[in-house]
Amino acid sequence: MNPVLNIFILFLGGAILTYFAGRINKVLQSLLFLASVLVPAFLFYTQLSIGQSATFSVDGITLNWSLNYFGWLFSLIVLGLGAMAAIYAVSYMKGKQRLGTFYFNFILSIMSMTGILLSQDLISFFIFWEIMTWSSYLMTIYNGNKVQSIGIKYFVFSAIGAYAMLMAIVMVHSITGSFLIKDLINAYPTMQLGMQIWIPVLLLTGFAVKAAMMPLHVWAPGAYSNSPMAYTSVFSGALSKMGVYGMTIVFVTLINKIPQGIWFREVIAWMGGITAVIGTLWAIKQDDAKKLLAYSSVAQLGYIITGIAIGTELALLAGLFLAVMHALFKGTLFMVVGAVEKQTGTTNFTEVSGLIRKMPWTFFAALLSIIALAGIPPLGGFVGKWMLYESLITSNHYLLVIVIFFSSTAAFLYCYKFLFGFFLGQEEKEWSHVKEAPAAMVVPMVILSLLMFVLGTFPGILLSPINNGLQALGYTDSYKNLWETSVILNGWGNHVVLQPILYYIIAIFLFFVVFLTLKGYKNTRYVTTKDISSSGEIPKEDENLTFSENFYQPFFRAVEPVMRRQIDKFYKNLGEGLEALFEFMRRIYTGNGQTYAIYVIAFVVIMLLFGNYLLK
Amino acid sequence: MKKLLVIVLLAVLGFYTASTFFDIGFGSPHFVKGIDPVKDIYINQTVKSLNVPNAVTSIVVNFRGFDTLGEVTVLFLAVTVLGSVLYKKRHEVGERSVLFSASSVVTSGAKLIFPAIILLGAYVFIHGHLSPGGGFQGGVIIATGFLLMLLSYESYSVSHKALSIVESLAGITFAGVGLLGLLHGGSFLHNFLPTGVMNSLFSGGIIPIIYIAVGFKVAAELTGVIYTVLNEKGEGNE
Amino acid sequence: MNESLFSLLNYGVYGTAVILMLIGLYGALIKKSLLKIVIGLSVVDSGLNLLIVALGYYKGGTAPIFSPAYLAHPQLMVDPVPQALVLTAIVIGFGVTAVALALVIRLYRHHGTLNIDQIKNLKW
Amino acid sequence: MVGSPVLFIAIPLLAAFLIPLLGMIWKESVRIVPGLVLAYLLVLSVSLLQHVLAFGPIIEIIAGWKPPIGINLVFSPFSGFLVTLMLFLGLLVWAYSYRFKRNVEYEPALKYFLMLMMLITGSVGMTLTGDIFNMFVFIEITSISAYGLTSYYKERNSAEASFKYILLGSLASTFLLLAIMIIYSQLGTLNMADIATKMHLMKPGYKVASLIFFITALGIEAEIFPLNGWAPDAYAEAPGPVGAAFAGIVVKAAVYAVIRVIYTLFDLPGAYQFLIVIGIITMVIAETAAIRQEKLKRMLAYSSIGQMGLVLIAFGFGTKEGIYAALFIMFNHAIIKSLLFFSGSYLAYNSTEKNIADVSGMAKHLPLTSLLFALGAFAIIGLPPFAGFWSKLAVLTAAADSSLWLIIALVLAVSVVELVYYLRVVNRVYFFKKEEDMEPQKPTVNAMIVMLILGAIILLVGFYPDSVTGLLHKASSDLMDKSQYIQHVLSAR
Amino acid sequence: MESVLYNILGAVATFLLAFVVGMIYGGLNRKITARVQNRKGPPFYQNFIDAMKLASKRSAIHHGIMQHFGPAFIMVSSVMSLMVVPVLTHNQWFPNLNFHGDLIFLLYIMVFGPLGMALGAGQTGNPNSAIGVTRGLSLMTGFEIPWVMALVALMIQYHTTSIVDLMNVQIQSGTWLMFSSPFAFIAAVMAMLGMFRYSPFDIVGAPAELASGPISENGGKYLFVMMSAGSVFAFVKLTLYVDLFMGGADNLVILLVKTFVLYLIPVLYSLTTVRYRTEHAIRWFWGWPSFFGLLAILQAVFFK
Repeated sequence: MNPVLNIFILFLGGAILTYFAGRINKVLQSLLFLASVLVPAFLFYTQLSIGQSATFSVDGITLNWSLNYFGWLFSLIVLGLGAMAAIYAVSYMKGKQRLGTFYFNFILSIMSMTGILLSQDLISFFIFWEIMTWSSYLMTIYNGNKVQSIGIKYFVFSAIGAYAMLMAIVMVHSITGSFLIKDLINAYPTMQLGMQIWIPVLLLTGFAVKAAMMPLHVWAPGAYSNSPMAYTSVFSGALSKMGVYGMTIVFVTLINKIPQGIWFREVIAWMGGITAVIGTLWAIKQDDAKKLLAYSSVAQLGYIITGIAIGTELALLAGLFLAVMHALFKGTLFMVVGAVEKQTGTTNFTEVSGLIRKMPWTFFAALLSIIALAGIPPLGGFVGKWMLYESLITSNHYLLVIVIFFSSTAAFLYCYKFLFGFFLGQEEKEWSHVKEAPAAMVVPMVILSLLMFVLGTFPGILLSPINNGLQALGYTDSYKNLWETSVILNGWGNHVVLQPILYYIIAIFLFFVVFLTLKGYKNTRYVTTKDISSSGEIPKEDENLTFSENFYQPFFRAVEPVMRRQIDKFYKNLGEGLEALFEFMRRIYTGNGQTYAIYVIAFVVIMLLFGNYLLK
Repeated sequence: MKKLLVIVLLAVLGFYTASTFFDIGFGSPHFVKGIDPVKDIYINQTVKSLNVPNAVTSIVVNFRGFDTLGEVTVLFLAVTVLGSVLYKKRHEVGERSVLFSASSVVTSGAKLIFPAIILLGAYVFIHGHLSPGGGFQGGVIIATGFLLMLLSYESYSVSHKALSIVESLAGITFAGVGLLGLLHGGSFLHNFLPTGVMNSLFSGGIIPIIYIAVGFKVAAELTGVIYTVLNEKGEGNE
Repeated sequence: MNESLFSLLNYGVYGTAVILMLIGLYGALIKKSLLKIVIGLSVVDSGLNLLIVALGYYKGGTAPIFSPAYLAHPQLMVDPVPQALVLTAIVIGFGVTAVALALVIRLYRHHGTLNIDQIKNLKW
Repeated sequence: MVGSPVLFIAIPLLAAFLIPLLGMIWKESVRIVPGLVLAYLLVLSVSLLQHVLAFGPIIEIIAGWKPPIGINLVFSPFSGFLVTLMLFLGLLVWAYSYRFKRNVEYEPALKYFLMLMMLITGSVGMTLTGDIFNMFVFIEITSISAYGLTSYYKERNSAEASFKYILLGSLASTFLLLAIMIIYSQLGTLNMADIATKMHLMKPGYKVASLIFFITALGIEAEIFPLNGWAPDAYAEAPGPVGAAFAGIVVKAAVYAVIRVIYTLFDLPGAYQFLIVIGIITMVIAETAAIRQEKLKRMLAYSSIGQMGLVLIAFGFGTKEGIYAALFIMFNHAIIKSLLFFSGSYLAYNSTEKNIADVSGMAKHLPLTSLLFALGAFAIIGLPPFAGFWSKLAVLTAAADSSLWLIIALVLAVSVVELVYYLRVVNRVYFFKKEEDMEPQKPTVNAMIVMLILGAIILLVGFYPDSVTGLLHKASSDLMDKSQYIQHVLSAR
Repeated sequence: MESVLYNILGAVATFLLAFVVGMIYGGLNRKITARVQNRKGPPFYQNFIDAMKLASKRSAIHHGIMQHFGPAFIMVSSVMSLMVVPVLTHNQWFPNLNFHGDLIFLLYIMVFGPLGMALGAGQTGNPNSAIGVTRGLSLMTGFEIPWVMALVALMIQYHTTSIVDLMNVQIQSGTWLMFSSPFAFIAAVMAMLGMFRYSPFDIVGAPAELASGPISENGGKYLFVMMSAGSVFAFVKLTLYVDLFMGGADNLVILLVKTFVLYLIPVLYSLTTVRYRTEHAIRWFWGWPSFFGLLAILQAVFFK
C-alpha cells in the first residue's frame, strides 16, 4: 500500500480509536494518543521520500498527494512541534474533562496539517485546510461556554478566509479545468489580468486569516489564549504556519510571475509590518500571559509575512527561517504558560510572581525562548531578523524597516514582562507550595529550547532545507555552495558569515558566566526577596512589593492615540449591525397566515406585471 | 391600508385572469390551430373501445382513472386527517350536543325519505356509466341521507367501524381492480373485462365496478366526515 | 341565442367566475374570522370550478353522453375533459375544506377565539 | 421488466385502504404495514433504478392508453433517483418514528403512519407522473397528509401552523388549476411530453401567465420566498421525524415539479434567470432569518428553505453541471437535514418550546446523538470531509463555469451565516452546562440505528463521493435531454 | 595561530582602553556638572577609586541565579559591541570582528545588555528595580526610532550595512558623513542623548525617586562589573558615532578628541534641562528626532 496513504489511515484510525478508548482506560487512551501522533510522524520521515506521491480520482477530480522539499520543510514544524506538544499534552491534560475530544482534535489537526503539506491539488488542500479549521475550532471552545463567542469569531474569520480560497479554487477550475496546483502555476501567467489579480487576492485572504494578518487578526488573541495550552503551542506554532506556507506558494509561484505583483508585495509587506506593530503594542498591554503570547504571535507572524511578501530570496529565507523559529519559541512559550497554569492555576501576571526558584527548568526554557523571540544573538531569532532587515534595506523598504524595527524593539517590553511577571520579582507566600512541572512537560520544552540554541548558532542546518524548499517552488539556487558555511549574500552582493560572531558571543558569555557569575553565586548565600533595601528601609512582612499592575503605564501614555482605534470595535459594530439587519429580515415572517397569503398574491401580481412588461 | 393593498392586488390579479380567459373565449373550441386535442380521442374512444355512452364517466374512470384513484385517496385522507385533527383521548369524548331537537315533522319525514335517498344514490352510481352522475354523485346523495338522519335524531349513530370497513373494502376494490388490470392487461386499471353491449347495465368492463366502489367509498367517507364533525362537542351551549 | 347576447354571456360567465374568486380571495385575505377565511377559500374553489366547466362549453353543444341521436355526431358534444377535471377538483376542494374546518375547531379549542390576529404564537 | 412503476402508487394506496381493516384485527399492524410497504417499494425502486440506468427510462402507461390520451408515469434516471431517495428517507422516517414514544402512547398511531405513508406516496407520485393534472392530484394527496401530520400534536400550536399551511396550500391548488386550465385551453392536452412538443404554438402571453401560476403554486410547496410563510411554522410544530420528511421528501418533490415544469414544459429561457434570482432571494432571506432563531426546529426549517434556494440557483444555471450540483445538494440535504431533525428531536426531546438553549450540555447525557448532530451540522455547513462539501463544491464549480462570480460570493457569504448559527447549537450541545429542568431522553434503538445509518452515509459520501456521483451524473444528463424525454414518452408502446 | 594570539591580545588591549577612557569620561562628566552647578565636585579619577573599592568588596548574599547573570549579560553585551566597533582605522592592535551587517548586529547586541541587567534586577524582587526597568525599556522604544532611522539612511545611501564600509566611504570622499548626511547626524545625536540616559532622560535611574533604580540590589563586584560595563559601553557608543559620522580616527589622540567633543553634547545638554517623565521622553524622541530621521532617509533616497 502507498505509504502516503498509510500515514493518513494511521492518523485517522488513531484519532477514532483514541476518542473511544477513553471509555475503557485513560492510560490506554493516552498511549494510543501518543502512538497515533508519533508513529505516523516516524513513518513520515522513514518511509516517505521526496517525490513520492499518491493519486486518486474522486468525483472526476484528480487528487494528488505528494511530498516535495517545501512541504518537507514545513513538516519539520508540524510533526516536530506536534510530537513535542503531544508528549507535553499527555501530562498537561491529566485529569481534565473531555479528553477524547481533545485527543481526537489534536490528532486531526496534525493530520490535516500534514495533509496540507502533501496536497498537490487545490481540493485536497482545501479539504485538509477545513479539517484543520474545525478541529482547531473545537479546541478553541474546549474550555466551555464563556468562550463561545471567541470560538465563533475564530470560525467565522476562518470560514471567510476559507471561502475566499474556495472561490479562487473554483475560478482556477473554470479556467484550467483542473484542480492541480501545477496546472494553476502553468496557466497563471497567461490568464486575463482580472483573474491574475483576483485569484491571488482571494487565496491570500484565506491564508492571511490563518496567518493572522492585520485586518483579519482579531480572532487570534482569543483563540490562542483560550485553547488548552498544550494545543495552543501547536495552534500558534504550527497551524498559523500553514497560512505562511500558502502565502509563500502564492507569492513565489503566482504573484512574482506577473509585473503587477509589485503591488501585492508592497501592500502585503506593509500589512505585515502594521500587524507586527499592532500585535506588539497590544501584547505589551496584556496582563494575562496567554493573551500576551497570543498578541505576540500576531506580531511575529507580521514579520514572517513581511519577509515572504518582500519576495527577494533573502527575504524569503528570512521569513521561512523566522517561521521555523517562531514555531519553536512560541511553541515552547505556550508550553511554559501551560506548565505555570498547571502548577498555579492562573496565568495572570498580577497574581503569579517569583516562580524562578520553584520552576527552574521551565524558566530556563522560557528564558531561551524569550531571547530567541526578542531576536538577540546567539539564539535563532536573531539570524532571521538580521536577514529580514538586510533584505528590507537592500530591497528599498526604508520605512518598513523602521516599522519592523520599532515593533521588535517594543517587543523587548513584553518579553521582559513575561519573564518578570511569572518568574522574577517577589516570591509570594501564596506560591510557596508550587513545584516544578512534571518531567513529561519539562522535557519537550527543554528540547525545543536547546534546538533553538543549536539552530541559532548553526543556522546553516536550517537554511539548507529552506533553500531546498525554495528550489522546489522554482527558485534557482544562486549560491549553492555557500550554505555549508552559513554564508549569506545580501541584495548588494555582500557576503556575510554570521557563524563566527555567534561563536564569539557564546565564548565570551561562557567566560563571564564561569569566571564571574558562578563563582560569585557559590560564594554568596541566598536570601529571600523580602530581604531587600527598599529605599533604605527594611520592608515589613505584609508590605506589597510586587510590581505588576500597569506595568508599562508610561509607555501607554505615550502611544495612547494609536491604541484607541481598535479593529475589534469595527468588527463588533459590523456584527451588531448585521444582527440588527437579520432581525429585521426575519420580521418578514409576521406569524399571521393572512399576511403570508397576501405575499403569495403580491408575488403573483408582481410576476404577472413583470412578465407582461417583458413581453412588451 | 392592508385592505387597500389587497384590493389593488386582487384587482390586478382579477384583471389579468379575466382578460386571459376572455381572450381564450367562451363557447367555441379554443385550442390553437393545427393540434388535435385529446378530447376528440376521448369522445371517439368512449364509444369505440369502451362501449360506454357517458364520455365523462369514461374519462373519470378509465382514461384518467388514475386521477380518480388519487381523488378517492384524497377523500380517504381527508377523513383520516379529520380524525387525527379532532382526535380526543378516550375520556375526553363526550356526548353529541344539539341546540334543539328536531320537530316530529322532520323526524318522521326523515325516516320516510331516508330509504328513498339511499336508493336514489345507489341508482345514480350504478348507472354512472350510462347516464349523468356516477360514483361521486351517488355517494354524496347517500351521505345526505345519513346527514338527514343524524340531524333528525340526536341518538342516531353510525358505527365508525362499519364506515371504516366499507371505506376500506371499497378502496381495496378500486385498487385491486386496477392491479388486476396490471396482471391481466399489462397496465394498471386496464379494462380487462368484456365491454358488453352499449347502453346496458353490465357494460363498459370495469367502469361500473369501479364506480360502484367509488360510490360506496364516497358515501362512507362523507358520512364519516359529517359524523366526526358532529361529534365535536360545541362549547357555546353548555 | 343571438351573437351579442352570447358575447355578453361570454363575459358574464368568465366574469362571474373571476369575480367569485376575487370575492373569495378577499374574504380569505382580509376577514379576521377563521370561519370566514375558510368560507372564502371555498368560494374561491367554486369560482374556479365554474371557470373550468365554462371552459369546456361549446356553443350549442350537448352533454357528452352518447344518446343514440348523437352517436354519429360527436363533434356536437361539449368538451368532457374539464367536466372530469372539475369533478376531481370539487372532491379535493371538499377534502381540503373539511380539514380546514377541523383545524378551525382545533384552533378554537386551543385559543378560544376565531380571530386570526390573535393566533400568532408562531412567528419570526 | 423488473416491476412496474405504477406499483409505487398502487401498493401504498392498497395498503392504505387495508390498514384500517388490519388494524381491527391486530393493532400493531398499523405501524408495521407502512414500513413493510415502504421497504418493498424501496427494493422495487432500487432494482428499477438499476434497470433504468442500464436500459433507459421506463414509461408506465396507465389504463392501456398511450401517453397523450392516458396518464403515464415516467421512471427515468432523474425521477427514479429522486424516488429512491424519497423512499429510502421515508423508510428511515418510518423506522425512526416506529417507537417514537409520544406517537405510540398519546396519539392516534394508526393515522400517523397512514398519513406518513401517503405523504411519501404523494411525493413519489408527483415525481413519477407525466401528466400535469395528475401532478395536481398527487400534490393534494401530499398536502393533505402534510396538514394532518403538521397538526398531529395536540398540545402545541400545531393547528395554527397547519392552518397557515392549508391557507397557502389552497391558494396553491387554485393557481395550479388555473395554470393547468390555461394550458389545456390552448393545447388540448394534459400530458407533459405532449405539452412540451406543442408549447411553441402557444401565445407568449398565455405561456407567461401559466408559467407564473405554475411557479406560484409549486413554489408554495417548494418553499420559495415569499411563498414559504407556512414552512417554518410547519417544520417547527410537526413531529420531529415529520420535519425530516418535509425537508427530505415533500420539498424535494415540489422542487422536482418546479424543475420539470421549467425545464421540460416551457421553453422560456428567462425562466432560468428567474430561478437564479428567486433562489438567491430565498436563500439570503431564509439564512438571515435562521441566524436569529431561538428555536431549534425553526432554525432547521429556515436552513432547509435556504438550501432549497441554493438548489434553485443551481438549477437556474441551466447547465448539466448546474443540475448535477443541484441534485447533489438535494441528496445531501435530504440525508443531512433528516439527521439533524432526527437527532435534534432527541436533544430537545422534553422541551415543549424546543428552544436552542434547551439542548445545552446534552453531549454528556446523549453522547452519540450529540455526535451525530454535530456531524450533521458540520456536513450541512459544507465542511470537508463530510458530504455537504462535495455538493457545495459542485455548485460553486458549476457557477464558476458559467462565470457567475457574484453568485459564488453570495453563496459563500451565506455559508458563513449558516456556519454561525449551526455552530451556536453545536457549541451549546457540547460546551455548555445543561439546563436544570431539561431531562435527557435516550433514543430508542431503532431511532439510533436510523441516525447511525444517516451518519454513515454522510461519512461515506464525504470520503467517497463517487458512491453517488455516477448516479447523479446520469440523472442530470437525463433532465437536460428534453427531446429524449418527449420521444420516450410519446413513443411508449 | 599567531594571528589568533594577536587578536586576543588586541582585544584585551581594546577592552582596557575602553575601560579607562570610559571611566575618565564618567569622572569628567561629574566634574563638569559640578563646576557648572558651582560646586567643586569629585576629581576626574574618582570613578577609578569607586571601582577599586567595589572590586575589592565581597558579596555575601544573593537573591537567585539571575541576579548574577545580569552583570554577565551586560558585560557580554558591552564587550561584543566593542569587538564589532572599529576603534582606530587600519590598526592591527585594535582588531574587530567587523563583518557585513554588523550595524544591525550592533543594534541588537546593544539592547542585549540592558535586557540582561533587567532580568538580574528583576530577580531581586525590589519593586524599584522593576519600575526602573520598565521605564528604561520604554525609553528605549523612544530613542531607537531616530537612531535606526539615521542608520537606515546611511545604509541605503551607501549601500552597505557595514561600519568599515561607511568609514571607507568617508576616507575616500574626504568629507565626514556628519556634513554629507547632516540630518542623519542630527537624528543620531538626538538619539544619543537618550542612550546616555543623562538628564533629561535620566528617569530610568532617577536617583532621587527610586533609591537607585535597577541596580539598587547589586553591590560589590557585581556593581563593579556593571559600572565597568557601562563605561566600556559609553566608549563604544562614542567610538561608533565617531566612526560613522566623523570619519573615524587614525590614532588615539584624534579618537580621544573626537569622542570627547561628542561626549560633551549629552553632558552639556543634561545641564540645561530638567528631567522628563517617561512618556514625555518617548514622545520627544518620536517628534523632532524622528522628523530629522525621516529627512535623512528622504535625503538618502533622493540625493544619492
